[in-house]
Amino acid sequence: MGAPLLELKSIRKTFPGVVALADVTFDLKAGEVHALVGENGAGKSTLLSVMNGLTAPDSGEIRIQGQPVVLSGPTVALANRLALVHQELVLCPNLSVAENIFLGREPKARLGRGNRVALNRMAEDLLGEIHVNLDPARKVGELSLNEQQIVEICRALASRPRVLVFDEPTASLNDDQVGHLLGIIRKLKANGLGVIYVSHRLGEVLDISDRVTVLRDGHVVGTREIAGLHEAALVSLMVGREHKPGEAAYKERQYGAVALEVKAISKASVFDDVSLEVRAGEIVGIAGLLGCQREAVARSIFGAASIDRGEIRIRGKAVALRSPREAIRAGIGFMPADRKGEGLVLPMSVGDNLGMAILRRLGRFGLLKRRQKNATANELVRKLAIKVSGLFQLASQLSGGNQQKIVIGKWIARGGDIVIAEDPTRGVDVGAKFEIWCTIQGLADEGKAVLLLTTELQEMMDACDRILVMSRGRVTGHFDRKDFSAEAIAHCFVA
Amino acid sequence: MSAIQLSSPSASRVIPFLLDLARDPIVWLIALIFVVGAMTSQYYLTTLNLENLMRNVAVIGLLSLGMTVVLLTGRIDLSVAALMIFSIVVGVVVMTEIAPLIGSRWLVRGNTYAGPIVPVILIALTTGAAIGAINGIGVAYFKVASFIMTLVSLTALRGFNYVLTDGHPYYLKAPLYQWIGDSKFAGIPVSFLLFLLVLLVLIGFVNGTVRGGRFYAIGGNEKAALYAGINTRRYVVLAYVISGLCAAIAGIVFTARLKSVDAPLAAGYELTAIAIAVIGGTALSGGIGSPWRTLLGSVAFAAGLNLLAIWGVGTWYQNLAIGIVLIASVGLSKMSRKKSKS
Amino acid sequence: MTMNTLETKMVEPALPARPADAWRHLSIGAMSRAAVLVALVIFGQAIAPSFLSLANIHVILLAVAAIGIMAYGMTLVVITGEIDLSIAGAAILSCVVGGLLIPTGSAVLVIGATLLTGLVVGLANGALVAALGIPSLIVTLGTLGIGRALANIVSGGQALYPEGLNAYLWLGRGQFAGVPVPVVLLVILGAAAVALTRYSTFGPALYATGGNVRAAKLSGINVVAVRVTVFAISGVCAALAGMLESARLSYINPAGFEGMELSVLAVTVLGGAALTGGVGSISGTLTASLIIGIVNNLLNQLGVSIYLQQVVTAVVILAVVLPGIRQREIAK
Amino acid sequence: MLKLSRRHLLKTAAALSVLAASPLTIVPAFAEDSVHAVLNGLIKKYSDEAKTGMSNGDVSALFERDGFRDYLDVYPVGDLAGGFVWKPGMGASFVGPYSKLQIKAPFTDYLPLPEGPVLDASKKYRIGLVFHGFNHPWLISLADTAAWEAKRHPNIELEVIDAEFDDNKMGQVIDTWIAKQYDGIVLWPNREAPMGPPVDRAVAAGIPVVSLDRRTSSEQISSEVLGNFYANGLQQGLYLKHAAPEGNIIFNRKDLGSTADSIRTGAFLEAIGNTPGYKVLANYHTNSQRTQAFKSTADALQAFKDISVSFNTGGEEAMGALDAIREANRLNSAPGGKKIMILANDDAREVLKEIKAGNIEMVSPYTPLIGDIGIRAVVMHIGAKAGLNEAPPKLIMTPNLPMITKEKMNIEGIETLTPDEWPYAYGPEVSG
Repeated sequence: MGAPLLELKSIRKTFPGVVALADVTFDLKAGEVHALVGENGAGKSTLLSVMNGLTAPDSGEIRIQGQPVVLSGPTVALANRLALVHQELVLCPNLSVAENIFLGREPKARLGRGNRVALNRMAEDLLGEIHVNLDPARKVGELSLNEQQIVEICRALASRPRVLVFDEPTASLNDDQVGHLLGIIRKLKANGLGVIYVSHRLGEVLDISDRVTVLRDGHVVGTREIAGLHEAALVSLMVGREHKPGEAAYKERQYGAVALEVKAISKASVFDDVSLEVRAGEIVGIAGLLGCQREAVARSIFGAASIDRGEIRIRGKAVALRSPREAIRAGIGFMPADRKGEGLVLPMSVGDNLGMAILRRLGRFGLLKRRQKNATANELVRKLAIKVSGLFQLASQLSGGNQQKIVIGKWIARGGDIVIAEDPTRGVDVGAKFEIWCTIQGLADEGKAVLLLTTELQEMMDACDRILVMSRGRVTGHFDRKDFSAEAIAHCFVA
Repeated sequence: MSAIQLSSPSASRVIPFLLDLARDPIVWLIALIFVVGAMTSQYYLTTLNLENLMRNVAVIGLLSLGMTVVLLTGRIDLSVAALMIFSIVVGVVVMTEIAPLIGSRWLVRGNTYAGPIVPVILIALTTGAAIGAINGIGVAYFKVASFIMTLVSLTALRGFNYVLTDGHPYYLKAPLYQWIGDSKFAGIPVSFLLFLLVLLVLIGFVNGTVRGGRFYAIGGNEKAALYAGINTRRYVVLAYVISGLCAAIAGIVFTARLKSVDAPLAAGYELTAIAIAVIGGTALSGGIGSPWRTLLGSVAFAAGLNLLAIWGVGTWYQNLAIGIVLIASVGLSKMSRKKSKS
Repeated sequence: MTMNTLETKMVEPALPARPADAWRHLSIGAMSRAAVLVALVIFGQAIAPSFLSLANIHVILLAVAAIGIMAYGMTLVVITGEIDLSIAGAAILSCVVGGLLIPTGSAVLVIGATLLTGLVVGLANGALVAALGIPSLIVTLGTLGIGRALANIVSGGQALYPEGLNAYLWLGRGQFAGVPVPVVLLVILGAAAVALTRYSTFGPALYATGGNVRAAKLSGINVVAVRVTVFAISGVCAALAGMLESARLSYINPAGFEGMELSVLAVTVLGGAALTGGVGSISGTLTASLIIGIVNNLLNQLGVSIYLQQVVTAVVILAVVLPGIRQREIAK
Repeated sequence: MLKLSRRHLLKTAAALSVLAASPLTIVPAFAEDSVHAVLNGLIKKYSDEAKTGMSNGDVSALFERDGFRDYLDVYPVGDLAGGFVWKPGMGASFVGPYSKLQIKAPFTDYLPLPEGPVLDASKKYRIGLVFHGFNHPWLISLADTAAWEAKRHPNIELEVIDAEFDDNKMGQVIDTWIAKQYDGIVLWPNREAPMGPPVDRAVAAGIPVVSLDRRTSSEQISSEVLGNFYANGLQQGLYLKHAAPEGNIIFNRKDLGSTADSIRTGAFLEAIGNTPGYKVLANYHTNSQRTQAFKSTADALQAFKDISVSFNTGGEEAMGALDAIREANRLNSAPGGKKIMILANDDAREVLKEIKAGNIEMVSPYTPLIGDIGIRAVVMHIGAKAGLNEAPPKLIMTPNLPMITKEKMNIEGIETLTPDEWPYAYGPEVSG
């Protein structure tokens, strides 16, 4: 066996005031999946940028098949057959699937003319290779999130890479799709590709990887063979301390009266006849595969989308919620899964973001009560252990976990008694994950009614008092905590 | 990859294209204008009036074409109108400065330019491309917001136009210039043919080639284009160079018709160019639109105004109509898109 | 303690609401603006001894009063991520509509009608942008033309003279405690705008709408109301600024304020407002209008031609805007 | 280099224009004492003096820098058509169809055309008037007089279009009229250069074209009605010389390169060029905008403490300058506590009011009330084409008008008029 496909030697990168990477060494062999894990801020993103040519290291060496290279940009990385599947979807919504997949390396006819027919056929072939049936001529803007993710993966594959980097590829996929993706990765691996797999989902990491490298604070903590490695051991490597399982946050509670009652709501061709109720002090999860429309149900409850039929009752009173503002006034809070897109105003300060849902309360004759606003924000920062240097810090400068805490804090400040949480731990590192679960349990402990949507079934089973299962817009199952069973719930996914 | 054959018979694409065309409201609008024009005025469909119409389309169409390419990348170019005059001014001033060096005098009888016109045209085109490149470099490499960068160019170029000419007009009376401005070829004004030529080249490039398609990618999601290994900055500069070139060609057509160039000409035409591109369906947010649709937009715009002019409608009411049509056309397309989505 | 009752007491140690070394956190844009302003003042005093005289300061402030007031409105609009190209149309239509009431002899009616028309134009812009979702560039480009056309149509193109309407003329020519009224209004409205953006509950809603409209909506902020409000304010600011200019000259010109929208926009972006929304400040805008005012004053005092002044203004804008760009790059 | 070419222009100018020298020698005796002739004589006198040299270095430098000589030499100065003699008081009164204002037009007897059908009474004559600025008082009055004249003749159908200071648009309007086969076109061109080609096209299509006030670059044009600019600037200079032998002047000028600026300012400089006492303090182009003139004057008042004269190329500028001086409380801040002298052009009612009030020293009338001449001229051309009458001259000079001052004066043989003696003012009434 010759030189590794990719070698990083003593990579160092500092940003003003921060050492992002300190002496990082990493290698990848052909036909292996090498996972890269670490808490947010551990340096994974910087390392990926270095590999992708977006960031130039201060020192260190990169070798590809033994040859030193300078990756001065994404183009150079691609030329060295190193491709990256981005965490966030970086696609052109106005272009077709095929055009997106082959963007930058389209087949050319004479005089540089485009060749749409060839392009579509090539895209079809590539989609076929990973057993996906998707019309290559469709506009990406019309696709679902999951389908877009597949386009993103195909785009990386289209460059016929030797090294393929997956950055949190499953963040928005459900278990079924994750299984599919891992299957694709296994296939690629069998074809002799080297795969770098970055994920917070340690189960997947243990499942798919051959080796794992753990980063902490810009240092490599260790590189281990996966065989014989357990999740707990991996977590302690990452956080440098023992980790309590997600379940630890849960404790038995007394339920109060029904806070939120949804009676047979329907929306044409989206969901049909959905009923549920959440009592005070109860966490109710809605489980389901992507496309089960539970997000649409949550949005309708929050007034962000309309319903055609049915009734929503809050604390026993029927309400017609036509906008989020009315829902908020009725006491509902909503934590969207897409933190950056829907949860936060990134160019605004931590303090302003925390106060966003209580502006009316913070005003006297329209003037802002600054002391009170700061006091509230301070209390929340302390309570939720948000790591910030001051309330003036911009939300965009925080890590994912801390950003999520702000999204939660915003609704704690509001103090409504019904909370809808959509994927509250998406893309959040292990340490913060635990804190976030504790906070959510704390909300229920205080007597709030919590409606939880998360893509990871295990997390949901750890956190919820009850779970509803939805499939294709209908409720297909109903489980109390004592009856939780992954098999039984999964069975309802396809019912 | 090499085994793939080019197997797109043109016929198979023509029919859906025509069907699309028939569904396009702007096509119906143009048809309506012509029908109403023909019915209400005996002069509307005369050769002379149609020639006028084509000449009007040529200038505003050329400006809007350049604007369209820039808008496709999700940016804007406010400098087009100032640049269109500036490029010609530079052409003439440079040539008159060169003249004494080679012992001739090309500025006669006041400010009539009597020197060779081809170099003026070439310098104008170069100037247009160069200023476009400066705009593009400012936007792409120095990351100045395009609105600001081109607003600065607009202001500076307008100032330079006066500084360079001292406020004097230059007369441009070369036969070639006259030919461009006034002559016809096969019954069609040369200026309009020039516009059609630019249009065809741009359709071929933007909609036909892989490189041209990248304007759409950049406008759709610039990061995606960047991550796909496309040198987006170079394409942004290219878009501005195209816009600058279109402005210079528009300047040639414009001043060939007036046979002179004057510092304050074409004030405010940048906003007209934006309006036309938008009426043609180009999205300000980038990634949507095409040179072909800008042709429709400019024909609709010019034909509508021409009809009002034939009717003798006062300018104020014309302006009122432009404003309302602009808002309504975008509003209606927005609503229809919403409807088709839901 | 439940989390619901947090708002009552301050818990130590509190995190700073503002950084201790605030100046370090000033944007490079703000610093370069301040630097350019200081340099201009020093340079001005060096070349023109009367530069810092009270009279000349009045002249500079009077010259920027109208553009500054319009720029306040524009800044609010730009912070929400929109643009208002209609200000010149709004200003002229408002002044003309107000001017039609001159024969009543009631300054209150004239002023009221002027401001009301500005409000109506602003509300129309806001409704079309916020409710129908048409891009503001298009809407306001349209209303710019419509405003100008209507101003001509209702006035028949005739200039109007608010002679004898002393309260009206006072707005442009009067003094308040020795300070010209337009300058007083510039300061008062500036203070009001600062209060609105920084000390009112509308401020965070404003920045949130521009920074991330979906997040703002899902946090219960009425983004439609925010947008309509800023356009309405911009319309009223335009009407008021137009009225100040008309009153100073005692002359309402239906062809006036040509190209004003681009000058005001230039001041606004020079003041640091980003057209992408969510960023911008009234203080920046005010500084920027002072920079432009001083540059023009100095160039006029030096006898530089108006045409070169345009070039110089363009260069100044780039000189102030460029350094700020680098900073944003690094922050990314 | 540009200088050189302007010199060349000077030599070839004769073909284009009626130079002062030739017509004056053949002036009929009865016209000698008319205002028109007196002013033409003065124009020649000062022009000749200036050509031999200017002793005032400041004035000479400005004159040279902006190349006034080239413009002045091609601007026509000459006799009125048909030996017409204009006297104050002549003309007709009516209400302007556009402005709805009471108007007294001074030149309705010039190239007269009796009321009633013109030419072939059985035919309808379609005439187009295109100009800029339906929202500019001066220009509305121009349209008023044209429309009044057209209305006097039932078989004339007049279409009036505002091209809104867009030369390209004006060209398009003319092209549209060519397509619509109009019988005649009258235009007020904003700038000379761009309007030549459309006019040539119309003339080539057999349509007579008459320009008003400003010129086009067309040599084929049927007639040009113009001629008053020279007397304007000259009288501003003569008044200044008469009022004070020395002074520090600031200039508010129109667009660089515009006829109004080059001729008025140039003639003013010719008139004062050989008086050593005048100093040029500052020189602004204020784009014919009152606001701009206001700003530049306000700034100039700060830069210079010893301003004694404010020269304004137009009335708008003069009003802006006056407002700025008044606002700065500097009306009497000229050296020695004297009043700052404001010299103006354009006899708008608001300017006359300020003359009466003593705030503006003098104004040279520049009347927009010449649209009627244009209509009559174009009708005569249409008739000439059909062989019904003789064509009017190509150059139709408008009568030089005497300046207006608060008190009656006699300056170098020019009888000035007081505002009350001037019924021809244009623009809205301004209450006192």
